[in-house]
Amino acid sequence: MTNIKISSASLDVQSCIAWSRAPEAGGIDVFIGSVRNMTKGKSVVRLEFEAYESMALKEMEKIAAYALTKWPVHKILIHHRTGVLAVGEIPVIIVVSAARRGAAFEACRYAIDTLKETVPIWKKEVFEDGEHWVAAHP
Amino acid sequence: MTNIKISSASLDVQSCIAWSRAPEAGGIDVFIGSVRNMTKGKSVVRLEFEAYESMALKEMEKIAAYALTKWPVHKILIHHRTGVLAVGEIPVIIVVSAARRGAAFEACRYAIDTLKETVPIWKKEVFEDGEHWVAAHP
Amino acid sequence: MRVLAFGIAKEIFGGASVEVLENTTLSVAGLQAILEERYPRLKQLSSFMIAVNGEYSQPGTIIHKGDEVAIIPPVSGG
Amino acid sequence: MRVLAFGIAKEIFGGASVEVLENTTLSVAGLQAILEERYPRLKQLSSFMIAVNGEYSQPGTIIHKGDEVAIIPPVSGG
Repeated sequence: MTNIKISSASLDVQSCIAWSRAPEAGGIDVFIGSVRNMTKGKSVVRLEFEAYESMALKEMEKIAAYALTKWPVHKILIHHRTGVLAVGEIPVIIVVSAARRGAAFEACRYAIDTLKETVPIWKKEVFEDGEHWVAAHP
Repeated sequence: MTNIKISSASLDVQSCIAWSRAPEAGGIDVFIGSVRNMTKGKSVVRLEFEAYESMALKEMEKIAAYALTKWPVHKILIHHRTGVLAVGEIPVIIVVSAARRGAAFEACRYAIDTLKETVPIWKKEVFEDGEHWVAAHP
Repeated sequence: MRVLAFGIAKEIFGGASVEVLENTTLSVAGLQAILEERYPRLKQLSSFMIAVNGEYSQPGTIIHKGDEVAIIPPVSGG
Repeated sequence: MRVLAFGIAKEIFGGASVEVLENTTLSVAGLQAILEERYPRLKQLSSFMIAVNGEYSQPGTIIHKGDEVAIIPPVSGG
């Protein structure tokens, strides 16, 4: 079972975890991204996330579908935030439930690693003295 | 920073995650154990957890302390439940926050794997037609 | 043809999309050449992809009338 | 000396602890031999450890008066 969402509203960790629970799940691994106050030694004021939403949802669905075939996992949830985020806010949450913990950990790690490589979402870091799109330039 | 607890009361995922958050944390990995309805094809009625509490707390503290030296992680929380747990209840929760996700995943995985090897806590599985202490016999 | 832009590509284009005139059948590689000529800053990016109908495309992919085409600069979600 | 028991060891001992008479200085290995003789079911366990003052011990560890001693059958937390 998959649960994919892109939202400009705050992500709710509690309800994401609640969705993933099941009597046949022995382990749940949760990854929560959080906006850091520093990047490469510079203070971050805020982040701005933009998504090519229709394509991003398709790519997130592909990640979840692949994880379900590759590991014995029951449920996988991938939610990503868009818009302006302050330090400490949550850009992404991934929840994977499985009968055994190894599959939950591996599928969760796969999902966040792949999301960062393939899902068309972009992050602008805003500092006191400027801003830039992450990864845009060499 | 570490947060170690053994409790006969329900573990509260929300407050565990809230404790781990910090402006310098970019990634949080959470492992939630959950009582499964089946083990080796048999229906589980309930689990009973017993701890050698003073020693278990020391062993859990060792796991957290080692993780803090081995990986660049900010905070690690390990809470374990004791007593009678029904299917779907949470025996264990581990939360690790770190600047970067790799460290959070690795330290969290290390913590649950090591907990299951070294921490003196015992689980009795109760079925419809009997019960047994897990791992006691070959 | 309308080409959607996101992230830094939106800044390079000066808007969320640009129009490209199709005189002939256009491949993804052909579209890329046209865009790089018109917006040389695209060449300074680490890389960029072109998506057709919400899927990553190959250079040889032919773009058909009505396809949704988008410039995908290096992604940085999560 | 009082030896604490947990999990299946509590069932084997028929209680949360047993008393072992110390006639002489006792090592962990010595205590193990005494317990296995008195409670042969201990030998059917996958393994068991003896903790002294809340730490896993070695067979040669000497048990002193007042030490907290416990039987640790195979753990199964988490």
